[in-house]
This record gives sequence, C-alpha cells and structure tokens, in this order.
Amino acid sequence: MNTRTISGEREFTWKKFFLQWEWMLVLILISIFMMNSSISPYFFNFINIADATMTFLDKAFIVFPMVMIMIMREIDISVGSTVALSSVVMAMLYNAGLPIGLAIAACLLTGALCGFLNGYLIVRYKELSAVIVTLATMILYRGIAYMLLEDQSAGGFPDWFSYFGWGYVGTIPFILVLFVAFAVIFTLILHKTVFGRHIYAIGSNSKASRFSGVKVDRIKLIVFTLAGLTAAITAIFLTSRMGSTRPNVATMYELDVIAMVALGGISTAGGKGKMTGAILAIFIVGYLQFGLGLINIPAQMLLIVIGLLLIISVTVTNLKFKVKKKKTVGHPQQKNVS
Amino acid sequence: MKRFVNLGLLMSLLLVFLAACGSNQPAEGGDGKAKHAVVFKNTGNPYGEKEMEGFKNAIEDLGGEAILRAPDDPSVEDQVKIIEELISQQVDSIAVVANDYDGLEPALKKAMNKGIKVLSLDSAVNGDSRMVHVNQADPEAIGRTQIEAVSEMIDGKGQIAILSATSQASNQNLWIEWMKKELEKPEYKDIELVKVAYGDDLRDKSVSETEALLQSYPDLKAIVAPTTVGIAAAAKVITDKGLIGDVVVTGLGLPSEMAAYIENGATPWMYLWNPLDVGYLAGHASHSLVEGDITGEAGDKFKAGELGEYEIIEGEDGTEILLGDPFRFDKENIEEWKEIY
Amino acid sequence: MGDRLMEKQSILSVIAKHREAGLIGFIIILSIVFQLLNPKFLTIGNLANLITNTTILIILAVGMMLVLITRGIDLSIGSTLALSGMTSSLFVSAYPGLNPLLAILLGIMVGIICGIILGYLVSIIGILPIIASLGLMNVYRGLTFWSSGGGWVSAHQMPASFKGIATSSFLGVNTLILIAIAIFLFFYFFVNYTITGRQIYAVGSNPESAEITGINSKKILLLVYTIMGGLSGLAGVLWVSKFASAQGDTASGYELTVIAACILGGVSIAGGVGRITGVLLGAILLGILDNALPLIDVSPFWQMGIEGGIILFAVLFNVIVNRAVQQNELARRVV
Amino acid sequence: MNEMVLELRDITKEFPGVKALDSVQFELKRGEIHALMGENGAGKSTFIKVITGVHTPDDGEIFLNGEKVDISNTKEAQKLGIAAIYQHVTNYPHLSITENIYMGHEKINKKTRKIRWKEMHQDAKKLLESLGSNLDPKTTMGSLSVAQQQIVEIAKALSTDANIIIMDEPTAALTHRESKELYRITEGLRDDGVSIIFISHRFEDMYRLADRVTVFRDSEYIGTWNVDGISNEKLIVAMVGREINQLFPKKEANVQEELLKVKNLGQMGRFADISFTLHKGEILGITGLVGAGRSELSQALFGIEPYDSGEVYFHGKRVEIKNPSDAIQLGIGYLPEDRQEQSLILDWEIGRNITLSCLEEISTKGWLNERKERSIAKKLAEKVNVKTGSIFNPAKSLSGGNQQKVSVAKLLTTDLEVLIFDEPTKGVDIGAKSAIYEIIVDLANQGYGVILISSEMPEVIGLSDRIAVMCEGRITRVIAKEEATQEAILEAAMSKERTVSAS
Repeated sequence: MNTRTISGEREFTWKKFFLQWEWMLVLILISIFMMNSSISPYFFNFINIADATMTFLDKAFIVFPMVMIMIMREIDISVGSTVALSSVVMAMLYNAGLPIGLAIAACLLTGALCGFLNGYLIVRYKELSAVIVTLATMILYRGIAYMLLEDQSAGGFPDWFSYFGWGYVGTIPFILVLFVAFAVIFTLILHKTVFGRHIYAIGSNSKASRFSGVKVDRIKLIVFTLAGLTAAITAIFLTSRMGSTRPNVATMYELDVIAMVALGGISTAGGKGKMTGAILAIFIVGYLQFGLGLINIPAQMLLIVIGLLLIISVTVTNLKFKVKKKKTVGHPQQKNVS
Repeated sequence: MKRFVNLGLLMSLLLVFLAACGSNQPAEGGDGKAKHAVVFKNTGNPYGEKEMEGFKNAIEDLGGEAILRAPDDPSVEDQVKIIEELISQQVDSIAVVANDYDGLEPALKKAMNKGIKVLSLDSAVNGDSRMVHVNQADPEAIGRTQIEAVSEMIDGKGQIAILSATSQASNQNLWIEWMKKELEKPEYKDIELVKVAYGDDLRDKSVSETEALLQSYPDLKAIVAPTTVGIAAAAKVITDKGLIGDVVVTGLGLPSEMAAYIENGATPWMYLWNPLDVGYLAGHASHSLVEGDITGEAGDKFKAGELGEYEIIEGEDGTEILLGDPFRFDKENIEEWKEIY
Repeated sequence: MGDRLMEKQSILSVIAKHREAGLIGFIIILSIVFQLLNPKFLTIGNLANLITNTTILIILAVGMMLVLITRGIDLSIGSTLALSGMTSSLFVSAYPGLNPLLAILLGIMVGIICGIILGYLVSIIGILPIIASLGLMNVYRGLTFWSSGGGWVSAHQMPASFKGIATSSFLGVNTLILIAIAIFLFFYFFVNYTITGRQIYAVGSNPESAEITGINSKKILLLVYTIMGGLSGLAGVLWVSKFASAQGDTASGYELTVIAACILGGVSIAGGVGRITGVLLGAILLGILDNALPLIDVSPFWQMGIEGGIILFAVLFNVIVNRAVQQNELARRVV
Repeated sequence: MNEMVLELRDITKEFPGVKALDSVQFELKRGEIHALMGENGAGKSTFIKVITGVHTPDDGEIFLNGEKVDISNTKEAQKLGIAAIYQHVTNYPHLSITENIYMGHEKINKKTRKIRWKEMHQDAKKLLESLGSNLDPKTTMGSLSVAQQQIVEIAKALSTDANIIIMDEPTAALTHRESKELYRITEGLRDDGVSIIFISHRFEDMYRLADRVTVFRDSEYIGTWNVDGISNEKLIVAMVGREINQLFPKKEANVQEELLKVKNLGQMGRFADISFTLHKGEILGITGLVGAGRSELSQALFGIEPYDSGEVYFHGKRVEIKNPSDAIQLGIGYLPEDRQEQSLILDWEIGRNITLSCLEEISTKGWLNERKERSIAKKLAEKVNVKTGSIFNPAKSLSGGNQQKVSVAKLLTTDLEVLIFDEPTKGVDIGAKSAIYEIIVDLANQGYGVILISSEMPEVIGLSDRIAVMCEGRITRVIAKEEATQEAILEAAMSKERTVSAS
C-alpha cells in the first residue's frame, strides 16, 4: 500500500462564504434599518440608534452562554427566574445595610450559584434532561424571590447605581460598551479556544467527546454557571434601569433569549451555529421592536411580528438545510469508497 | 443560491408589508400638533382601554395628538422600554399608569430632563419621578366607603375578608390600610377582619383563594375585593355555590363585568370611579402642563373641560389632583352603566 | 441481614416500577399532613372544588403527554387556550341564542387549527417543536389580543347557557369533572388499546424503527399536535365558561404548569415513556398543592417556592430510587 | 412449483450522486440458507431494503414464486411473507416484547378496533418458547441483552408468517455461545421450509450455515457459489477484488520492560480481582464471552466508569484513573468498540476528529493553533492511510473501515504508551481489517503496550503475545501465544475456576 497525499488546505469558495445563515441575518438587519428609517423620522439619528440599545441589551448578556448551552444540546429555562432572584437579593442586602459594592457582588454570586446548581444537577443526575431540571429550578428560584420580598418592591439605590442602565461613555451607552466587550470575548472563546471547540464536540457527540478526554461534566458546569452569572449581570442592568426591583421582574426572559439564539441559527439539536448569528439576532429583534415602538404599533401586533419572524426564519434555514441534505446524504456508506 | 435570493426577497417583502402597516399610523411629527402619550399597565384590559379613551378624547378636544401605549403584560421593564421609545419620538408629555411605584423613576427622570412633561394617573409613581399625579379617588375615601358599605350589608357584625390583587401597584395596599384604620372605629367593633387574601389579579387564583376563604371561615359574612378581577371572581364563586344572601361581595369592580352579579344580588352594590373621567382629567392636565398653564405645584388651578375646574393639592408624596368620591353602582343604575365600560 | 437487604431492595424496585404507586403514596402523605393542619381539607365540598379546579389541567396534561412521548413539546397551549376561549366567547356574545355545544365545537375547531399549524411546522417542515411552538405562542397570543380589540368579554355578555357549561352538573357531578373523566377514559383506551395510540409510543421510542415498520411518523406527529390543539381549544372554552370572563392574557404561562404535571407523572422528555394514569396523578398532585396551601395559611408568596421545591424533590427522588435499585441489582450479582 | 422462491434480476438503485446497486442478480431457493457477502459499501444493505420495500428500485424485476411483483412499501413486503432483521437492532426500547413483536401487525378486535393484549401476550410467549426462550413477553425491550433482543427480532419475523427471512449481520454483537444458539434456531427455521438470506462478515457463519453464497462488490454482482465448492482465498478475492496474502502481519518479539500493572481491580457487579501486567511492545489479548466483563474492564482502565477497588501502577508508580482525561494524561489511549457513537463526531471534518483529543497540546494557553492542527491532522491521516481527498471532508463520508482508521489516528496524536483496542474490527470488512491489524502490530513494534479486546478468536490468537481469558468478571486463565488454540480459550471462557494472576 502506498500512502496517498491528503489535502490539508481548506478550499475557499465565495459561494460557500456567502451561503452562511449569518449573511441572511445581516440582510434582515439592514432591511430593518431601512424600514425603520422610512416609517419613522425619529429613527435614523445616532443618538436614538445608540439609545435604543439600552432598551434591549439587558437580556442580551444571557444570550452568550445560552448559545453555548444550546450548542451543547442543553437548554436553560431558569434564567429569567435567576435574574429575578439575584436582583431581589441585591436590593434586599443593600436595604439591609450592606454597601452597594458588596450587594452587587452578592447579586453576581447568587446568579452564579443558581447556574451552578442547575449545572450540578444536570451533570450529577444524567437521567434528568436539562428541560426538567431548569423547569423545576425556574419555579423554585422565582419562588424564593417571592419568599424573600413577597409583593414588595425594593430599591432606593444610590444615584450612581443608575449609571449601569442609563450612563454613557462619551455618547455611547455604557451597556453597549460592555456588551461589545462581552461579545468579543465570548465569540473568541467559542470559536478560537479549546474550550469552545470542546463545546461543539459535546453538542455533536457527547459520548465520543468524553471518550476523547473532553471534560464534559466540567465544561457543562462552567457554562451553566456562566449562564447564571450573566443572568446576574442582566439583573444589575435591569435593576439599574428601574431603580427598584420586584420578584416578578424578567418574567419570560428565558423565552426571549432562546428565541434570539434560535433566530441566530443555533439549533437546539446541538453542535451547530455561530456566536455572530446570535449577536445579529439580538439586534434584529431589538431594533425591530424599537422601530415598531416608534410608530406606536400596538403590543399585540408586536407579538405577532416577533413570532412570525422566528418561525419564518427557522423555516427558511430548515428548507435550506433540507435541500443541502438531499444533495449529499444519500447513502453515506456508498460514497467515497475509492 | 437562487433559493437564497428568493428568501431574501421574501423577507424584504414581509418587512415592506410591516412598513405599510406602520405608515397607516399617524406618525408625522412636523405638523406642529403637540403630542401627548399615555402608557397604561398592560394591553387587553377594558378598564385601561376606557382610561386611554378618556385621555384621547381630552387631547383631541384640545387639538393635540394622542399616543396610546401599553405593554403586552403588566411589567415595569416593558413600560421603561415604551417610555424610552416615546422619548425618542420627542413627545411633549407622558402620562403613565405605573406598574410599580418606584420602578419608572430613572426612565421618567430622563424624560423630564429632555423637557417632556410627566404625570401619572390612577396608579402613581413616586413624587420625584412626576410633576403631578391624577388620583382617581382619595384613598381615605375609598377605605371609608368600602367599610361603610360592608357594614351596612351585614348589619354591622360578623367576619369579613379582603380579597386583594398582588397589590404591588401600591393602590390596594394603601386602601386596605385605610380600611383597617376605619375598622378601628367603635361603630365597627363587631366586625372582624379574618384574612387578607391575594388573588394576584388572576382569574383562577382569585377563584381558588375565594374558595379557600369559604372553606376556612364558614361564618364568613362578606368579602371585600378592591380589585376588578378579584370582585368578579368572588361574586362568581358565591353565585355558583348558591351562597347569594349568605355571603356578600363588594368592593371596586367594573360595571360591565359586575352587572350580572349586581342584578342577581351577589353584590348588592359596589364602587368605582369612572375611568373615562380619570383619563379625561389626565389629558387636560397633560395639556395644561405642556401649555405652561400649570407647573405641578400645589395651588395651581386649571380647567378640565366638562369636568370643571381642578386645583392641585399637596399629597403624601408629591402633588396630586383628586377626581372625586368613588361612584356607587347598584341595581338602579347598573343597566345604564354596563354598556359604557 | 440478607433478608433485610432483599426486602429493602424489593420495596425500592416496587417504587421504581410502579411510579404511580409512589405518587399515590406521596399524595396520601401530603393529604394527611394537610388534613392535620386544616380539618376542612378532606371535606366533600373542598374535594369537589379541588377536582373541579384541576380538570382543565388534567385535560391539557393528557394532550401534553402525547406530545412529550413523541419527543416534542408544545409551549403554545396557553395562547391557543386563550385564543379559542376568546373566539368562542366573542361568538356567543354576538349570538346569545347559540347552543353551548356549538360554542364548545367552535372552541375545539380553533384549537385544532392552531394545533394543525404547529403540527405542520413540526412534522412537514421539520422545525424543532420547542422553537416552532415558541414562535406560535407569540403569534396566537397576539391574535387573541387583536381579535378582542383590547377588550374583555365579561359575565353579562355571556348567555347563561354558556356559563352553564362549567357550572351545571349532571347526576350531582359537575360537568367539568364529567368532561375530564370522559377525556381521561377515551385517551386511556386510545393510547393503550388502539393501533394509532401505540404508534405514538413507537414513534417516540425509536423514530427510525417506526419508519422501517411502515409507521407514518409525520402523520402521527401531525395527529398528536392536532389533538393537543383540540384539547387546548376545549380547555379554552371551559376556562372562559368557568371564570365567566375572556381576557387577552388568559392562561399566560400555563403551559409550564402542564409540563410540570406531566413530568411529575413520569413522562420522559426524551420520548417513548409516559402513562396516562401517572399524568392524572401528577396533575392532581399540583391541584392539591394549589388548593391546600391557601387552606393551611401558607403565605401566598411561599406557594411558588414550595411548589418548585416539591417538583424538584419528586424528580430527584425518582432518579435516586432508580439508581439504588440498579446498585442493588449489581450487588446481587456475585462476581 | 418453482424451485426459486425469490428472484431479483438486474436491480439498479441510484441515490443522488451514488449508484448503490448496479444491475445485480439474486436467487433464493426454497428452504435454503443463502449467505450474502461483500465489503461494507458493496450494496448489501440497499439490496435488503429493496427486497423489504424500504427502497423502490429504479430498474429491474423481482419475482416471487415465479410471479413478478412490485414491492413499493414495507407493508407489502410483509404481506408477501418477507421479513428482515436489521443490522442495527431496530426496536422500541421503551415498549414490551409483545409490542415489539407485533408492531405493525397488531391483533385487533375487528369490530371495536381494540387491541387484544391478552391474545398477543400469549402468542408472543408461544413464539418465544418455540425459539427456546422463556422470556416474559411483558418485559420491556430495553432491559434485554443484545442476544435476547435478536431472538425477539426473529420472533417478530416469524409472527408475520414470513417464509423469507433476511438476517443482516445477526451475529455481529453475539458471543460464540450465543451465535451457536442462533445457528440452531436458523437451521430449525430452514428445516421448517423458511428461506433465509444471511448476511455476515464472519466466514465462520457462512461455512457453518449457508448452502450457497452470493458476493457483491462495489454495487455490482460478482457471483454465486455453492459453499462447499469455493475456497476461503477465492471468496476473499471475490469480495476484495485482490488477494490478501497474510491477514495477520508478523510481529517482532521485542517485549520490553513493564508498563502497566493492575492489581485486584474490581467494580461492583461487573468484575473483580483483576490482576495483570502489560509490557512495552506487547500485545495482551483479553477475550471471553459477552458479559464476561471485558469491555467494562477496559472502560474502567480508561476512567469512563471508574473502578471501585484495587490498584493501578503505571511505570511502577501507583496512579488513580477517575476519568478519561486522567487516563490520556498518563498515556493510556482507548479505541472504543462503537466508533460511530463513542469515538467519532460524524458531522465533523476528519481533521477535527483526529485532533479532538490532543487540542490541549497543540494550543497555547487554551487558544487554538489552527495551522498546527491542520498539519498534524494531515500527517496522521496519511500515516494511517485514510482513503479520502481532504482532511476537511466530513467523517460520515468515509466507509466503516476508514472511519476506524480515523479513530486509530486519534490515538496517535498524544504521547501515549498504552493503547486499549476494544473490538477494533467489529463491523469492518476484510480489506480494512488487514489494514487495522497492520497498524496494531506496527504500533506494538514501535514500543506501545497494546491491550486488544476482542471476541473474534482468530484475531486474538493471531495478534496477541499473551491472552487473558475472562469469565463472569474474573480472569480465568492466561495463555501464552504458543499454547493458544480456540479450544483452550473456549474452555477457559466457560470455566468458573480462577487461576493465578497474569504477571
């Protein structure tokens, strides 16, 4: 047997490059900008475009770890409740006399603990799917928030605390600056590190990953903890924007976040999707809502539009995928025998 | 690739369609009309629809443009978002029916900093985040009338319970406090308040809370529900269980919803203010603020169309405009009112 | 010592094998505790309340079980429920002379249409159920608000016959309970004694084998979501009739309660597993918590936390028992 | 009456881009066992799916008892009396045996359409008994062993009154003893007049059972022979298209110092008192019947399901192995039994698959170095001679044998010293088999210590320096290469006596 040479250089074609879901999202985003500018005279100026990000970026922080979770074929539907619980803990500790810095730290810690508990239960009791575990903790965490604060609201933070949600760096909202930093870091982690590669491996074939020495349990634990931590970050921004908090804040945030991730092209079947897609999806949903808000569209229309956007875009990816599949997967065994 | 382009076209089409929908709305900003916005708690609430309608009537009478907004569920987050959108549209005034007393403060302060006049109506925001509050009823008056009514219905003695909402909107808690204060008076010494239950303003929860009250307190004589969802649920339970006459229900309710129960006697009578008037008064207040007729200081006076003249007074937290005493709905007048709201 | 080990093992394996028995045991223990804390708990009146209030949950949980067995999930049922409730009540308020049966049929039809749309997206287009139903959840909710023009349909707008659907009784038993019993019996027969019923399990247990056996899994999926839609539609009419009020935000978030009932009842999210009796008990357990916690004066703000804790406990308990059984079996194998 | 129950003429089936069957022929006599052989990808699976109606052929004719028939779906095939037992067990793990048997042709009450459970349970019980099994038909399928599931599959085929039964690799997952049981059942069926198409990679199966053999290669029909009229070599040439001179390459006898030492290793309920040593350059075969604990032992050594008693020494130093990454860190590599489930990520490129277990080494502080990754992947893919054009092709585009080569390549990325091969040639055709043997021996010659776990006795005997035989979780005998015969191994595999540790 003579050894053959196997190509080690990746073929690059423009067609393949442009045939990525992310370009479709870019196209949609541009259309939304065009639509917004045409329907409202108030949209297209720098201040409003920048300020708009303040209205939708709070929950966007959870999108980053959620992308990782969904790539790993897991899901976390407790994040909304985690936001509520960590926000309530922060407000209560501050009102109980703790310095604000420590209260913020406690908020982050609470979030991380919630996420860690999710991850721990999922890793320790593999018979339980993440849906079951996080459904239970979703009810539990919000329940604890209610136990703590009942139907009160807590707030009275120092003035500078509102900087998180309302402050600017120059003319750019602080939240946008932090978001961009997170986006860069998480994108690099997912696509350029061993950790990220392992996440894809786990989502594509968890067993094979474990057999290949990937520390599956540890990675899941870390990512779920990250989800809790970012939920706490969301809690800080949300609380800062409202100046006070209550146990029922951030209801249904989990579904908003999952919708953004799905729109971004990350399939819940695991192993597929890119961080950039999810980031684009955040802005698509955000600016669509903002633009329609500027023309005072009724809330019910907004619901329908967002729902249809999700369904249509996923249908589109699905059809695209099906066509591709027909072409290549006939009988894998028969192919490439030579 | 072709398919891809097609999809792109499809998407753009969808967006154009949306744009077309959108442009039906009056969105032109440059015609010099003052723009007054009102933000209610949530959409799909007939009480809110009436309140916003009253606001709109006032604004249109005065030649302005009214923007009516409400999030799809009663959350502070979404109200903040809407306020931000209104700021971007450079409206002249924002009137809010708040989902939280403090939660809108930063958003409304930002609006005020941009020169927008801010007031609250019905469910208030704190004194720092508004110029004035349009109070549909004096909490003291509500607490007093409720207790007077229930006392009259049960002849001044027996167990009563309160079925409240979540009471986060601060109103219910305040009224309940006033009710408790009223109950301390000697003439009510035979009335015992056994429990304050919370139905969270959800139908099913309010029903099971009412059932629990009836189970736990077989001698219960009356349920006071100072919330529209709660009173309807309680009256329904009493009707279904055939307890009409044994247990009375009163409180604050919508005439349209409660007509059936007032007619069948589950609720002999109840109270509410007219949400059209609340909105109407708020509309005039918005206009006067924008015109500079009033600044929101105590002592300012303005004319509110057919409602007459109002004076701003000092409230517990910030200044207020009081609409008046709550209105009594009974068998005599319910026929006429149930069609209105 | 050896005997005791065997005994312990057998008790555990009984619990593991008969999950329903475990649930019943848990329900009995809870009932005793509640009864001790408030003697009014086990009275005919209260039990009637309890069952009546649980019927809608039972009806929905039965449908959700079928969906979960096929490895799917339906998050849109709360919205479907609201939409069908709103449509039928708008209809009866416009035509008060209408036979209430027609109103029920109309509600079911609306539900079925909603279900077919979801079923189509899942089975034919191949969108993942969680995403498709999430999208439709928003759409149906929006349509509900839109169809009512922002208003409610309230008690006086509904004819007595319509409100009577939920409050009337037959042979001294509330109609709602009768409907739930009928549905339970029908689906008990359906999943256990009909070919189509078994095919639902087959598709969930192993889709590839189902294909080879010649089962049309697309048809089965479509059917399952249609049934779920139809049941949500029915539940919508019952809900609106029961509370005599149709609102835009009716049953918002209720889908998660339904899923929780199924999970408590032993339905596996991974598909193929689930028994209708288990689901019934799961729903009743949640019903008991809802009914009894207010009775024993638990602060309303503690209810949610307690419910979450109990769900988590029940799920973990099941896993731990199963593991113990496996360990025991291994230990019995002498190596 | 026609002697042929089933005839297929000039069957062609194309999938987009692939011709899976190119005008193939097949004849099946009444009451014969007909072996169908060929390498993976020769078109056997597609061929079966044509007969059972899963695929409709693009061209060609099918005759049943001399009459031309169209089989357009599986139901029709069933009606015609054709049943298949597929290679990958296709059952419903959550459902009962009865249901698995009767799925698709349930017994129902004609009037009420109600399923008659009682009758089905009884009939299932009878069917199982006729196959010599006393399984309770109400047991759930998932709790059965592979061999038991196989029996249920046969019962299922019988329940449809099939007179043509196709068995696709039924012995692949069975032990020697279980295979014998299967032979008995199959022969019994033949004697009852059932015609059987038997597909297997094992020559042993064919010689033992079949009357005639048909060979496919590269989607084409090669020929049909009487089993007693064809030699082993000729058959291999027919299947592979070339001669394979020597299946087992010669191994240098350069066993060196001790590498791995295991003392009294145990895991509750799975294995106990396992002791052996492995030297550099040695191939230690571990064999035994299925359920003897071979795979469990190897997985424990690799940290997948950690052992709970005993000691492991590596280079004379005591070590703890709690998870696979511990094992890899130490220098122990593992080639899993099920490459599609446990080793490869089929959707991924070949290159990424190869580097998955060594990402830590080729990255700097956690950041990937894609250039380095590519060059390593290319080098290793060429080293194990994967038949592909580019390391960016997906792993699922490869044949079974080549997928296995990629799995082997994964082991070569890191600095390993001990390699555990768990059934390395399972489901691999004969051409790729010899390539894999070559790689294994080559690795041992390079100084790796190799543990070879296999249920194929010729393989164990042909490759190993020493053979440890396990029975019911314990090592019953260690046999040196010179003394290794099939009989000796079998005897040890069935004995319950324990012998001294293999040091």
